[in-house]
Amino acid sequence: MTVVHFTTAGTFMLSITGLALHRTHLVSALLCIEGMMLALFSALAVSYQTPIHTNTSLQPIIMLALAACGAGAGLSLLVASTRTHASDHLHNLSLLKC
Amino acid sequence: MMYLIFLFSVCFVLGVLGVAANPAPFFGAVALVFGALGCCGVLVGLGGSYIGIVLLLIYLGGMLVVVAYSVALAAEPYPEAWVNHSVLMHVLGYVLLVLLVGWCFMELFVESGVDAAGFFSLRGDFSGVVLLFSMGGWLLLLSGWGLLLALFVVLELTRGRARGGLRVP
Amino acid sequence: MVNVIHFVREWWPVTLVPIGFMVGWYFDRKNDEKLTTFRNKSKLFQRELKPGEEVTWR
Amino acid sequence: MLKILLATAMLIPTALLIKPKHLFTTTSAYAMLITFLMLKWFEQPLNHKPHSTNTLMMLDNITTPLTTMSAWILPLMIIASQHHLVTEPVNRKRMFLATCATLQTTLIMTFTTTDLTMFYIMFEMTLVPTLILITRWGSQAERLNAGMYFLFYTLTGSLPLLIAILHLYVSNGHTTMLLLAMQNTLTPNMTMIMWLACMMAFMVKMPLYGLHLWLPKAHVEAPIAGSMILAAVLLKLGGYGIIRMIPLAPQMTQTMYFPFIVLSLWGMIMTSLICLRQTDLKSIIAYSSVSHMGLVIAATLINTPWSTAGAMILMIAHGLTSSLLFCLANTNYERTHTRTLLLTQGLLFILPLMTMWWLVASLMNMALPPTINLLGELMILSSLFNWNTTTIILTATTTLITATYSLYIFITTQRGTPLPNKVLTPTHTREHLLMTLHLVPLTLLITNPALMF
Amino acid sequence: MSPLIWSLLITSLATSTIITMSSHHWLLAWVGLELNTLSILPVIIKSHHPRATEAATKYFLIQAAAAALILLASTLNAWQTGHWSIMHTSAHTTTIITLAILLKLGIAPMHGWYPEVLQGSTMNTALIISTWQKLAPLTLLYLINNNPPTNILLLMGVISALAGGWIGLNQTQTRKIMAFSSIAHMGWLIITLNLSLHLTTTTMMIYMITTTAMFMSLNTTTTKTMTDMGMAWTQSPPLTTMMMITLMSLGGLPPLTGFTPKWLILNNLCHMNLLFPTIILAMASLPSLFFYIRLAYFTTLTTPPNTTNTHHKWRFKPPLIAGLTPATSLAALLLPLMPMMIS
Amino acid sequence: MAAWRSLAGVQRLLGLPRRAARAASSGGAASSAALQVPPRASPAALTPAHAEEEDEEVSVYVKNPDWHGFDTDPVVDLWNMRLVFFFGFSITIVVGTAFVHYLPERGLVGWSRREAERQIKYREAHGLPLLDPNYYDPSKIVLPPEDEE
Repeated sequence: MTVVHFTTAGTFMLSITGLALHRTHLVSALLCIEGMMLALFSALAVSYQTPIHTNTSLQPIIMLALAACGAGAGLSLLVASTRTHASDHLHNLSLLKC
Repeated sequence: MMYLIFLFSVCFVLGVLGVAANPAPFFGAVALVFGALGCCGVLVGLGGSYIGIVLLLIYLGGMLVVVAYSVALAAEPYPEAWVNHSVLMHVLGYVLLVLLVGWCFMELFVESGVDAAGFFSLRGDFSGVVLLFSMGGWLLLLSGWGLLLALFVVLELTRGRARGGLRVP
Repeated sequence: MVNVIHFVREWWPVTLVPIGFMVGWYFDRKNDEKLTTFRNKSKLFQRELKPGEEVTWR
Repeated sequence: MLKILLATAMLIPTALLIKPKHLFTTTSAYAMLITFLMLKWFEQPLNHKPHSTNTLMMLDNITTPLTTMSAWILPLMIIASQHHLVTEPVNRKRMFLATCATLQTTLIMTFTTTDLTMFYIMFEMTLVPTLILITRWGSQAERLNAGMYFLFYTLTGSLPLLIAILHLYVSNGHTTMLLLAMQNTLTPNMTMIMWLACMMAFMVKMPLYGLHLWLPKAHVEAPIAGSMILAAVLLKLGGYGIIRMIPLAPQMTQTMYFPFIVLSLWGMIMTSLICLRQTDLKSIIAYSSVSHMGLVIAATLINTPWSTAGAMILMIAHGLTSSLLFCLANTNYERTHTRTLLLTQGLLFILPLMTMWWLVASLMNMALPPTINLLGELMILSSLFNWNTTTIILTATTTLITATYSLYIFITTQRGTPLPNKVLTPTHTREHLLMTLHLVPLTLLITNPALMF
Repeated sequence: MSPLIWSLLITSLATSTIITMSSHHWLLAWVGLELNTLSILPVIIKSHHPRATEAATKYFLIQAAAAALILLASTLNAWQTGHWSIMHTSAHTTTIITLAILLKLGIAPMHGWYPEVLQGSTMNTALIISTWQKLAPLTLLYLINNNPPTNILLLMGVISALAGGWIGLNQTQTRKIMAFSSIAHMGWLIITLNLSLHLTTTTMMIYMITTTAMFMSLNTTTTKTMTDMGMAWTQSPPLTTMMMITLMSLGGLPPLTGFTPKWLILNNLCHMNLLFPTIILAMASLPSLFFYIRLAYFTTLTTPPNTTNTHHKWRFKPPLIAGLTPATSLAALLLPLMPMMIS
Repeated sequence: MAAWRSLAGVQRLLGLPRRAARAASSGGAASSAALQVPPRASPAALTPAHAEEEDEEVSVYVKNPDWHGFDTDPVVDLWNMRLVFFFGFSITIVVGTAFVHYLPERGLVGWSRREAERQIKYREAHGLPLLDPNYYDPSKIVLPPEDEE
């Protein structure tokens, strides 16, 4: 466990806890997911910096591409739900509660 | 250099912590950019300057524009910053959590040194894109497919001629 | 001719139960034959085979 | 074996495909013919106990009478339901007959199978058509509740049975009843829990007193066909199951049966007393079923030759008698549209011939001397007496109360003054035929009770 | 939605699952999962109704978080073991990945999103979510099965079977009922991961068959609530009869198809001498059966002239889906073919 | 008295004379007694309440005084009754009882008696004990060796 490992895993855990615990804005949730992606990116990017893993060096690029896709989809969902629910507050998303 | 990397790591963690503490989205976006900067710094410090700049470009240049636009959609009259009461509690809690976990693993840090990877780093970060274009043809296709799909998905999701509309809360 | 067709169309479901009975009979017969094939395997009920008689379960 | 089974199964497409004009005629005639063919099963070549076996099924002295009785109940169900199905569209009639035929097929398979797993599957499979009968063709809104009770009591009781059967399968590699009864290696390993798991399904089905709450509801809410088959055959599944399961664990039974026998004997008195203060005709008959079944439970649990024979006789006798009583109650119900005893007084003056059937049925139910009901009760009573002398107090009291409530049914329905605002239609040939077809086997069996065990 | 985009999405939906299934590299599996999520989103949100938007948002958040968790765990695994192969994961990472996959599948303690998403989407989309979308995560569970966290799987399976039954009891919307039924079935399913993978395949196939039959019937009769169910017979009486039988099959009443997985799973659990989970699982099937039977009451058992409490409503003639007949008959009559399925 | 009045209303609805209706309500005699059906009473005599109330069940008798309770169609009704009687009584009960009664050796009663007498004679003649726990002679049973499959 090096500092870098601690940093990446810790940031991921912080983000996912933030996603799980605090739910006011949908944007905040999406930002938390972005934070998770950021942590994953740094984890992937760090892991290929050692000489044993050079052939995995294209992973962070692919991940970043897909994370961008996900982020785009999330933000468009934000727009869509802002349209239908008039704000992006997560507690507005309660039409389907049991 | 090691201290710089450590400093950047702290910056990274603090940035994400700022996001996770869930302030107003405006500040959250700022914190995310802060974290991305930190992450970029770490990567550069470890020798991956190319990948770091890609990250920074994408997050700062590409995504932040979109995020800022979307955040503007959801802007509040009285945004909560980190100094606000509720958010501050979360910030403190998370800081305590990080410190606690860090303290628990402190011995590990000491044992394995500050950073094992940095000394042996090669400038391998160019090879990622090169590999993607030269050998990972299928992966390139897959990522391209994914991006195209994401385009259509975004178009489909934000469709809606007359339904709803942008309203101020 | 028309009467026959009409008769058949009206009454054919009546034959279903006898058909079921016949099919059941056939299967019962088959099953009995299968089970009695192995009777000579039993030490209690077996009999001496006649000269040149094959065992039944082969 | 398959002859009868496939013929019965073919009743389902027959009922679905035949012209509406011939619907009831054909199905009831074929059902009777199948019963006739089934009488062949009473012949035991070479006196082999499980005879006419195939790889999955067998017949023996316990199976044959019960199966024949259930086959005989099917045409009677059809005849009994003809009146209340008159107003239904043809497709519903077809569905009704198909459901009854399905039930009959599964019942035959349940009674004749040798494999415990298949027995379980078929035991559960009888639930679905019965549930459909109760909830689809019952008349009150409470029938849905009754169906739930019926289904969930039985399922909750029988899921442990499934696990026990699977456990037996795991430890033995097979679940054939005859082989399991021979393998004594199993019995010391059987724990109390296993015994309970094996027996509880049948205790619920019988029903044992305390687990009987589903039964009056189901009987009261079911249509006449459902009541008939429930009382006549489905309760006997419980007795059959106990008789089959006991050889798997004879030693454990000797220590475990006390609470159950006590409960069943006490339950006989309790349910008989409940009968005396019911206001609902079908409910009385249902509770009387519980009472009689208590006797059967006690007899099957002590498991002596006499008691088992007595249980078999009583099951057959009670099957036909209670079915007859339900039919009689239904004839009243179809005329007066009420089951309340107070509102159906004085039928003697309106339907005099029915009074005769009521009298005979009540006498059968209270076990008048020459009937097989008496024979079964006597055999059970004497074997119980042999088991423990003090049981005579309980059983004799029950016999007394049984006689009382049988007469109570008879008197409240037949005597008294008829309520003035009732307009009753005369009885039909169909109804008399129905009663006769119940009574003739009952009387004929007096001459040859050895058929039943 | 333009048919071109629609076909693109559906193709992507199919291919992404296949990518996940056929990959042996964690990143590729993650890419497949992510593409899968992306391509189902417009399908869910197609009507742009507020409920659809909400369902899509919830689905996206959960799936993205779970996929990211899977990727994190695999990265940790790569740090520990030095390779990215799916087949070889260490114990801790397997646990994290399993939990993430269970979140994706909607197993009980993490099931909250599942009924809501199903409720917000159309009937066909709900069918896709509850059948096809389960395949990719399940394949990952298959692949990491050399070192499964047995206790977690068993515990969550039992909890899921219990919770699916109990919470489903007070639902009135058919899609939510189907969601809870799906949760309960998933509980049975992941228990089999400890026992044998063939059994898992059988269970999954039968689950898919019965669920497909049920959703197709519900779709044909446009039955959204239990009250609608009461009037479904006006459209096609045989269909409602088949629905009743399908419901009983879902509940696992013996002669029908749904009994097969129950029987085999209980048998396997007995083999493992896990008597306690066996009993709990067997009993957990009862509450689910209760609401199936209640639905079955509404289908055919209370049709007029019996007492009903439903209102007539105007409907068009139902388009009969071609797959409906085989699906319902398979959902009813597969039990005798069981020896062929498990061998 | 109200009862009689309502009953009389139904009789008018039935189209039966008073005596015939009473006979009809007493069961089997109904069919013969109700044969002489007079033409239906004029509808004016009916109270509408009664007409709605008991319409369905009663009208069968109006159409078919010979009703056996099986079906509303007279032909089907008759044939249903005949077939059910034939299969129920003639086949199942009569032939079935005869069949069961003449079942050969049910329970092997006769055989066991004959066998017992024969055994006793044989044993007395040979001076053997009358009861022997072994039915077969144990030495005559050759069991297969253990290792055979």
